[in-house]
Amino acid sequence: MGRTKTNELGLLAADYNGRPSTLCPGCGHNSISNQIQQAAFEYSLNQNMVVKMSGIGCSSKTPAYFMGRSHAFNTIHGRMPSVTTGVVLANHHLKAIGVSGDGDTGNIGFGQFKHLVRRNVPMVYIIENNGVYGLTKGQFSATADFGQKTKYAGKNELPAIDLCAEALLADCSFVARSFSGDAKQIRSLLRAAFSHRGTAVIDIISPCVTFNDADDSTKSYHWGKEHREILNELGFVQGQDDIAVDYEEGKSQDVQLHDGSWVRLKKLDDAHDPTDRASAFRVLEQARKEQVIITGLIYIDQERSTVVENARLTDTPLANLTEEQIRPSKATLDKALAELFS
Amino acid sequence: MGRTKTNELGLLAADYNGRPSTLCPGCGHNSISNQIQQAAFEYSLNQNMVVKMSGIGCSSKTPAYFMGRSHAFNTIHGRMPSVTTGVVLANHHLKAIGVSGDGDTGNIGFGQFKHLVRRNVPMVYIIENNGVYGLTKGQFSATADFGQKTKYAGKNELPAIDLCAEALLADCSFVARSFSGDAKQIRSLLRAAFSHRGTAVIDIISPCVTFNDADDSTKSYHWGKEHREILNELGFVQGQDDIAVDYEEGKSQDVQLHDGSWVRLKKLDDAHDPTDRASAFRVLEQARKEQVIITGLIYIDQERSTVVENARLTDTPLANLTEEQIRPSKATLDKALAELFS
Amino acid sequence: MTVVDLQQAPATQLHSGQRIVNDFSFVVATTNGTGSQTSNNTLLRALFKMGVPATGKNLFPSNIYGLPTWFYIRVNKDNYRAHRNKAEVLVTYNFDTFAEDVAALPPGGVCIYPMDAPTGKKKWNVVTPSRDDLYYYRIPVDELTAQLNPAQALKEYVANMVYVGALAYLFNIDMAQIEGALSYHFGGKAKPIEMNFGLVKLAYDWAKNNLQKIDPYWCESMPDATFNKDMMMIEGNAAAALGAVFGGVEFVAWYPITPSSSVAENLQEYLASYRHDAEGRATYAIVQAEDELAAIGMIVGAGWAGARSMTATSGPGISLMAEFTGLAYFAEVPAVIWDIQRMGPSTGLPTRTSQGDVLFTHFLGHGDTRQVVLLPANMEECFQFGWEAFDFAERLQTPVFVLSDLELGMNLHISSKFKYPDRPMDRGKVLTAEDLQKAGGQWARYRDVDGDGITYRTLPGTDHPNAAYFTRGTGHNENAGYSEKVEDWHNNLKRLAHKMNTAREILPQPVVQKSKGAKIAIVSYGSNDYAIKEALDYLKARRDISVDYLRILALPLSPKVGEFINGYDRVYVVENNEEGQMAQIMRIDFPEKAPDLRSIARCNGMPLDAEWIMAQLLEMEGK
Amino acid sequence: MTVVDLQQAPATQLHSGQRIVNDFSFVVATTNGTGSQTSNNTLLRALFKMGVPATGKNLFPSNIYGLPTWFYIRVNKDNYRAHRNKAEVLVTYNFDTFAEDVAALPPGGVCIYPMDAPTGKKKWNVVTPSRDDLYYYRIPVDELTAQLNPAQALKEYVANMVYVGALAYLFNIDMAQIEGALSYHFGGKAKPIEMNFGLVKLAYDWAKNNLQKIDPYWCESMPDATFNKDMMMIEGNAAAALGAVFGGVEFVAWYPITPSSSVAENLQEYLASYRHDAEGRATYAIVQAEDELAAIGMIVGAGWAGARSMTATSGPGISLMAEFTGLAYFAEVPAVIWDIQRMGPSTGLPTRTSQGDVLFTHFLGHGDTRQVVLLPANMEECFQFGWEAFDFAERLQTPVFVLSDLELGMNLHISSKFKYPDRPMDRGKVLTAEDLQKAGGQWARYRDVDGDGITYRTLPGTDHPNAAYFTRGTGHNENAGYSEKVEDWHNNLKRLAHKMNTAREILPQPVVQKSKGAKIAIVSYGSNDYAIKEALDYLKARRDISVDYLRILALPLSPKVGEFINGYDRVYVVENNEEGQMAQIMRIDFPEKAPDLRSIARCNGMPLDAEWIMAQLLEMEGK
Ligand SMILES: Cc1ncc(C[n+]2csc(CCOP(=O)(O)OP(=O)(O)O)c2C)c(N)n1
Ligand SMILES: Cc1ncc(C[n+]2csc(CCOP(=O)(O)OP(=O)(O)O)c2C)c(N)n1
Ligand code: SF4
Ligand code: SF4
Ligand SMILES: [Mg+2]
Ligand SMILES: [Mg+2]
Repeated sequence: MGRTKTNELGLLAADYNGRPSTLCPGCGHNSISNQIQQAAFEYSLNQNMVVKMSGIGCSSKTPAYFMGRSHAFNTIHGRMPSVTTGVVLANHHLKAIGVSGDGDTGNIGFGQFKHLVRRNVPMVYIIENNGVYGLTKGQFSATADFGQKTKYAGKNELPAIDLCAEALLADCSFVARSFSGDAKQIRSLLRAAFSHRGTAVIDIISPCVTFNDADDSTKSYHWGKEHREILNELGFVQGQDDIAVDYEEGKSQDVQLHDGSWVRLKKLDDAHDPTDRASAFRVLEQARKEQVIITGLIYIDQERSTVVENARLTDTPLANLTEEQIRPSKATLDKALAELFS
Repeated sequence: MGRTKTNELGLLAADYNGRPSTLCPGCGHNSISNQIQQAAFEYSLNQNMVVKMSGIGCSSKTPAYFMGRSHAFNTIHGRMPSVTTGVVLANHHLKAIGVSGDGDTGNIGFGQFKHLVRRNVPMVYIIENNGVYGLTKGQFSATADFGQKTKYAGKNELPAIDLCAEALLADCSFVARSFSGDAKQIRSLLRAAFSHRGTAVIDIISPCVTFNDADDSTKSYHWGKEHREILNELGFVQGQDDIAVDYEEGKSQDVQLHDGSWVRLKKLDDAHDPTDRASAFRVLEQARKEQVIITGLIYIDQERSTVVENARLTDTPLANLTEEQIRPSKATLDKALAELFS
Repeated sequence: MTVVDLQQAPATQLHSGQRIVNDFSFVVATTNGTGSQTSNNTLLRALFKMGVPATGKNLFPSNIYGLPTWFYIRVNKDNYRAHRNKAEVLVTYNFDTFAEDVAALPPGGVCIYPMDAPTGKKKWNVVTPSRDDLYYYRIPVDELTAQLNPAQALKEYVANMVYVGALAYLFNIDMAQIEGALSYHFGGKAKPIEMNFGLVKLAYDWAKNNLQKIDPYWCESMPDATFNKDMMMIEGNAAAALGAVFGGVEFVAWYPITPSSSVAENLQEYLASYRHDAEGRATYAIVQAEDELAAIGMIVGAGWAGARSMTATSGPGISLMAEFTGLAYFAEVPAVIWDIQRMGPSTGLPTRTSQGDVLFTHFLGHGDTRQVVLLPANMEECFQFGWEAFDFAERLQTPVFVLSDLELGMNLHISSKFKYPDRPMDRGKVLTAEDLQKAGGQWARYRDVDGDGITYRTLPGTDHPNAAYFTRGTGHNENAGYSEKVEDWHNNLKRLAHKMNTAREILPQPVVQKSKGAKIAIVSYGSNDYAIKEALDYLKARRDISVDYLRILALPLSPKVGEFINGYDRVYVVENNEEGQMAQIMRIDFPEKAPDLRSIARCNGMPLDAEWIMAQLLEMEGK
Repeated sequence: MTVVDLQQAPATQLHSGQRIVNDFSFVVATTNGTGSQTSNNTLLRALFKMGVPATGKNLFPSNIYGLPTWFYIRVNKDNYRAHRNKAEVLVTYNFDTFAEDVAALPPGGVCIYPMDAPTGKKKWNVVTPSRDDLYYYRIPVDELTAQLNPAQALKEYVANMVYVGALAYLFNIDMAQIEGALSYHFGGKAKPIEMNFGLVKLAYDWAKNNLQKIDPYWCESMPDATFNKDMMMIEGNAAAALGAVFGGVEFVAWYPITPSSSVAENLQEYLASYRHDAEGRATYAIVQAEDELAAIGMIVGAGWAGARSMTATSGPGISLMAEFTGLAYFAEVPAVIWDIQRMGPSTGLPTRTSQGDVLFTHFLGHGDTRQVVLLPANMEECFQFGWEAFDFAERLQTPVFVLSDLELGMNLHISSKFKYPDRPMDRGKVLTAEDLQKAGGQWARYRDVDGDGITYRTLPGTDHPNAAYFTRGTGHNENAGYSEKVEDWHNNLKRLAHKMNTAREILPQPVVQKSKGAKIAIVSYGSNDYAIKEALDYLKARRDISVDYLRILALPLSPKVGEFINGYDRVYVVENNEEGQMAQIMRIDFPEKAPDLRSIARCNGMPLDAEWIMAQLLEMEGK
């Protein structure tokens, strides 16, 4: 793609840049930032209508490093979910992109994460999963492998939390996993996620080169390259058009997204149907047993209503309502008072 | 059982009583309190070695109403798990019985609950699950049914959390469900749980007669009676003896517990093997779909090491160590200082 | 002992024969969950409609059913509306507290109790009250209730109407007003009105036929008094909710906790009634969060995005919100937090009132966080701060705490009709796309352009390429960029301090009541107001001591507070907490005058009362 | 510009020729993650071994790699060990901060920088420093490093040894001591010692051959001085951990947060070394919790069960612990919480020091909660409070906060050898089964038997049928039963207040330094100590002003503080926060003296320094 190519909004890819990263060179998070801005460019995301949300951690810093023209809120540790819920209800025209870490989401923020997913808050929820706390220098997080050893943190005695399975159990409507080394897959998942109706959780294995990149860690570049299984390849067709059926039966599957876009899934794992929750649990459980990283779209449900829909909001974002719209009249006050005992 | 019968400790059932309950007459929680003290009596639990732990809620008040000779800690809302973790590590000879509510565990305490289970903290964790916040007068909790309506709280727009499935996904080593109306099952599950190695989660549907007992609520007495499916019947054999094999093949299964006791499971659902995690997920998912309450022992694993074992503790409880055992000598200090730069 | 019914006349005449009219208190002792609230509020409303200033106070336990509950009704012809810690007339259905309740009556007091078994327990037959300096009346609660033959489930509930009827007869409470109150309560539905009023009448008639009025206490309609004219009755939490609705609240997140839940529940109802667009769609959203950390997080998010956002909680929730409100203070995000105070520390007493969170809330957040606090004293201010809090939060771009308490929040109070907001909303300094356009896209989020410490913000969704900024709880420069620079930090914190000084001027100013020649003064705030005014009257009337009075409405303190206290030899800071928290804040802010500040503080679950305040002050004055 | 190497001699001689020996500061500017810490600590240790009082101060960014970092080393022959906000000698490898670092040097300062590319970026060739009032030295970092041919991964790391060698030559730092320091650092492992020291030597030799010493700054061994005799070097967080180990800590729960993590990490190491039974099994447990709410919950549980329990955290963690510490205060559960303070509000600056949590922590918890706080000032007190905190917590049955800060916690300081605890552990009032037996099973958990406000407890697991009690955060009577009674609440809170007064006497008492005829005094606490003592010396020496000094060691304040301040016309409360928090607490506790308390406070991320303190005081004294 040429440097001068513009998207539908007439913007260059560079217009989606943020500030220079201050992460370690080679950090998986940096590749993800790049893919986010690239996907946003390709999707022609209107940056004015994007909010970048995060908690605290190396991962949570990254919103500073992409899409500098979007508002961002770097909140507190583990609490990005609640803040984003408020933002999205205050202005449901915004597209929220949340970036969190495995510690931020799986440890301190676990409760908020599960409840956000349960509410189906419309947003893209990216977890940059490295199995450690990068920013505080390498302690194990809840996604660290059982029995894993690192130079810094010793041996991990606890089973790993699988954030995709957790999301799924909380009725998540879009569950995906990827690997920071797979730029293309991340971009296609992101584009689909941008068009998704509710919460799109993308758990991206993102090696911490400083604290957790030994070959025997399932969060290392090595492991990601060697033990990755790709479930499906995503083609994303933006816009409302119907797409022609031209796939080999059973090898491909089309899913229409809420805004009318389509995802065409080329199945690499024949048996898995990403619209079937039980199948999703099955592939995750299998991957767990075999210690492989399955990547791709694990589950999608375009039916579940979102927290915004459940709120039956007026069209105009709440934040943009005028005084007339939100302060009832004097007559209304009189009516309310008349209903009191007097 | 006569009123004057004594157990192995020479105690009467009445010796396991607590203070009079101040809950609503008919509250499911009251029956559970009764079964706890009854099971403790039958098991000959030494009350001096029991700690009763709870959070905040009608359910969390109940430790005052049973086993008055045991220490109790009525902590803060949703945080019983962390406090219990500390208690058990401070004195691993204690038997911890935790009582919580669905709000206490599934809402505010969800993160702590999952992490406690993940650590496999040895304790019995009872959830008195009524789908509402009893003590604050009837708001929906996270286990309320999707689409449910109550007089007080209106309609619930969110899917229900299944605390057994959540425990299971967090690698819980003992997962059971019961119904407060089934005294016998509760007692047998409790006795098995008392002998279990790690965290034993027992989710007991316990109707709130004041706020959530309409017939169409899955947390009502009516529903519990009409839509309950019993997975298995538990026989509990206390003590280290081997038990004779006398069951019809496939109809019964024996599981030896960590302290040498046995559980004999008479299977009512032929297909379910409670030592198989996948099977456990399957029955839960099925029950979810069919909106039935499956009860019995859903999953058991006697292998997973506990937080106490992982800590490789000395035999004497930490809390009972003497000054000599915990304050190293002057010579040790000199040694430590010598290793500093000087 | 003296039991008075037709079978038994009083042994002695205990009073001079003088009638005591509209100047005493009732206390009704029941158990909770039995529906006695309906009866109590009916009495209260009836008295109110008779033109009698009447104040209700519900003392209820922290459980759902079956524990002791007391309801006080003070009637006072002079319009003193503070709770008194005493009652002359006891009605009791609660056998368990009978002894202590009787013991608490003053000599010459009245005790009314069942002669049979209102709660199905046949205990009352064996009662023999121990004091012979009281008037007793016994009523056949069960028998009368049975005559109406209510459904079993309703029996306990309607039995409470028996005492309404008995009191109406004995104390001359207007039956028409009782019927009116019941009609209001049941929303005009004929059947329950009929059933309940039927029982009231039955009891009234029974009392008329069987009881001989021997005590001196009487209620009387005050048709000429204006106290209750154009007044209404409302609970503080409903007033707060209504105020918020007229303040244009757009987003509510909350987690249930006594005594704050009814703020959110009233919001839910009022919003559903008054806040929809033409198609019936909501101009608000309300979320029951999974806990207080999430509730505050959500409103901080919504406030940041530009919606008027609020939550309501109580002590434990305030503790849990510390980290988030620190973020909101430092990142300068508007949000409104109602704290309906209950007794702490810790879980404390969830159903008892206090003013125990003042200091903690003002300092809520590690580091040098300072929070804005509003302190409503009555229904009118609950309503007013209900809407104004949003103006202050958006103007100052900071969290605004409104510290009400259980006393205000969960009791039905007499109030004047609320005034419609007298000024347009203040949405604060928000730059729109057009503003940015005009400025050539030049702006800095944390630059103090106007010299008031308050800077400009943009909302997400603003359609201008320079609109965005990066919000953070970490150190930042004027452009909201991360900075560890000494000067950036310094400038930012100095500006925040300056903003707080601006707040001292913007926020509601203290209310002052002066008399001639006063050498000493009282400073107080919130729900103590009625009791203090009463105490001041007594001090003047009984001891001829003039005391001036300043009521604080907001933190940080207005400079006017400092000016005021400088004018007196001694200043008594009166409050309902253990440590004298406002006195402590005043010592911090006005060190020069600290030696002359005296704390009058108590925290035992009960609102402060005039007699106690007066006694304390006299003692400390050495009088 | 003046670049000094063999090619270029200084344009002017900038100094009088007078040597400035052991009385100046170095600052090393690098980027983090490059391993310069090893070099810096090596220099610091070498100076220490030369007998020169040397103080290190690491100023690092809140990220992992590549951002500006400064390391200050102050050498001071008079043993002033406070950080100075100035350095005369700059070594820089950081191109990005070059301009500002050079600008910060005083006239006559020294600037040492690479002549090639230490970080692989060929930038330094183009540098042209702008000031001509400095001495410059350029060193071929890359070239020298290349000679040792280190593995690529190690290159950046070892390149830092080049400046060690250059400084050693230029400022006369003992090479043998440098080798010793490296040997210590690498635990005696030959290979890395050889590699690193090899490079130091290479650089030393190159400097010797190529640079001409022209600046006036010199280090000199002080063989006769006793300052560093019997001293050692340690970080405050290690001292705290070691103290806790000798305090018999049994349970640790923590959640990582800068700058507190190394408390737990040091505990982990020390416990693993020193705390096992004969079979090698642990006499402690340590849990990395899922967050601070869980960490504090766990230690409250363990403390309740009778184990000596602690956690360590920083500001945001303190905010999150509010609800739990309120419970522990009210239910009277011992627990020790170390707060290694960093800059707030909110996330603030995680790698900058402050004393910003004093007030918030003292009041932590809604309602009328009051917490015990210890305030260590140096390594010795970090160790001592490390063990004593448990004694206080168990004696008082309450949480004990120890407020250290980043300055103490994460810098290597000179310290005397720690003293072994001089008294047996105080496990507080715990009734055993035998005690209960003797008492016939009669006891009440919250009865004040001894009149000190401290009551007796039993531990779970006590083998007596009456041992149990019910612990709760709700209102309770002496028997720990739930109670909503006015008197129970009142008595309990009064007793708690009384207990806090007992604490004022039990806790470490203030340290006082008096001089003759002083009319004014300073009150301070914690890590300001060195700077204050230095300032006091200057005030006396330069301006002949005598100032007395009291250092607070604990909250609630000892009555001795009140007695002390009464003796002065004006008292300056010096602290490292924005609002003057200790001054505020003192105004609360000593209102009579409030008018004479003046706050000297600053919070910009840097520790307070003597010059600044002196200047502030002089200004406020109008001098
Ligand atoms: C309340 C609170 N506790 C602790 C911290 C310290 N902290 C900062 S980042 C972090 C962990 C981040 O780990 P993760 O989310 O996995 O992000 P990563 O750095 O690995 O990308 C912690 C514990 C904090 N900022 N706030
Ligand atoms: C921090 C905090 N928030 C809110 C409350 C108020 N509160 C008390 S009990 C309760 C809910 C209890 O529900 P559940 O756990 O389901 O117990 P149940 O009463 O239904 O048995 C709440 C929200 C509290 N005590 N503490
Ligand atoms: S420490 Fe790890 S996670 Fe953080 S920036 Fe470096 S490589 Fe990335
Ligand atoms: S309110 Fe519900 S949960 Fe609480 S005691 Fe009554 S019936 Fe039980
Ligand atoms: Mg991580
Ligand atoms: Mg419940």
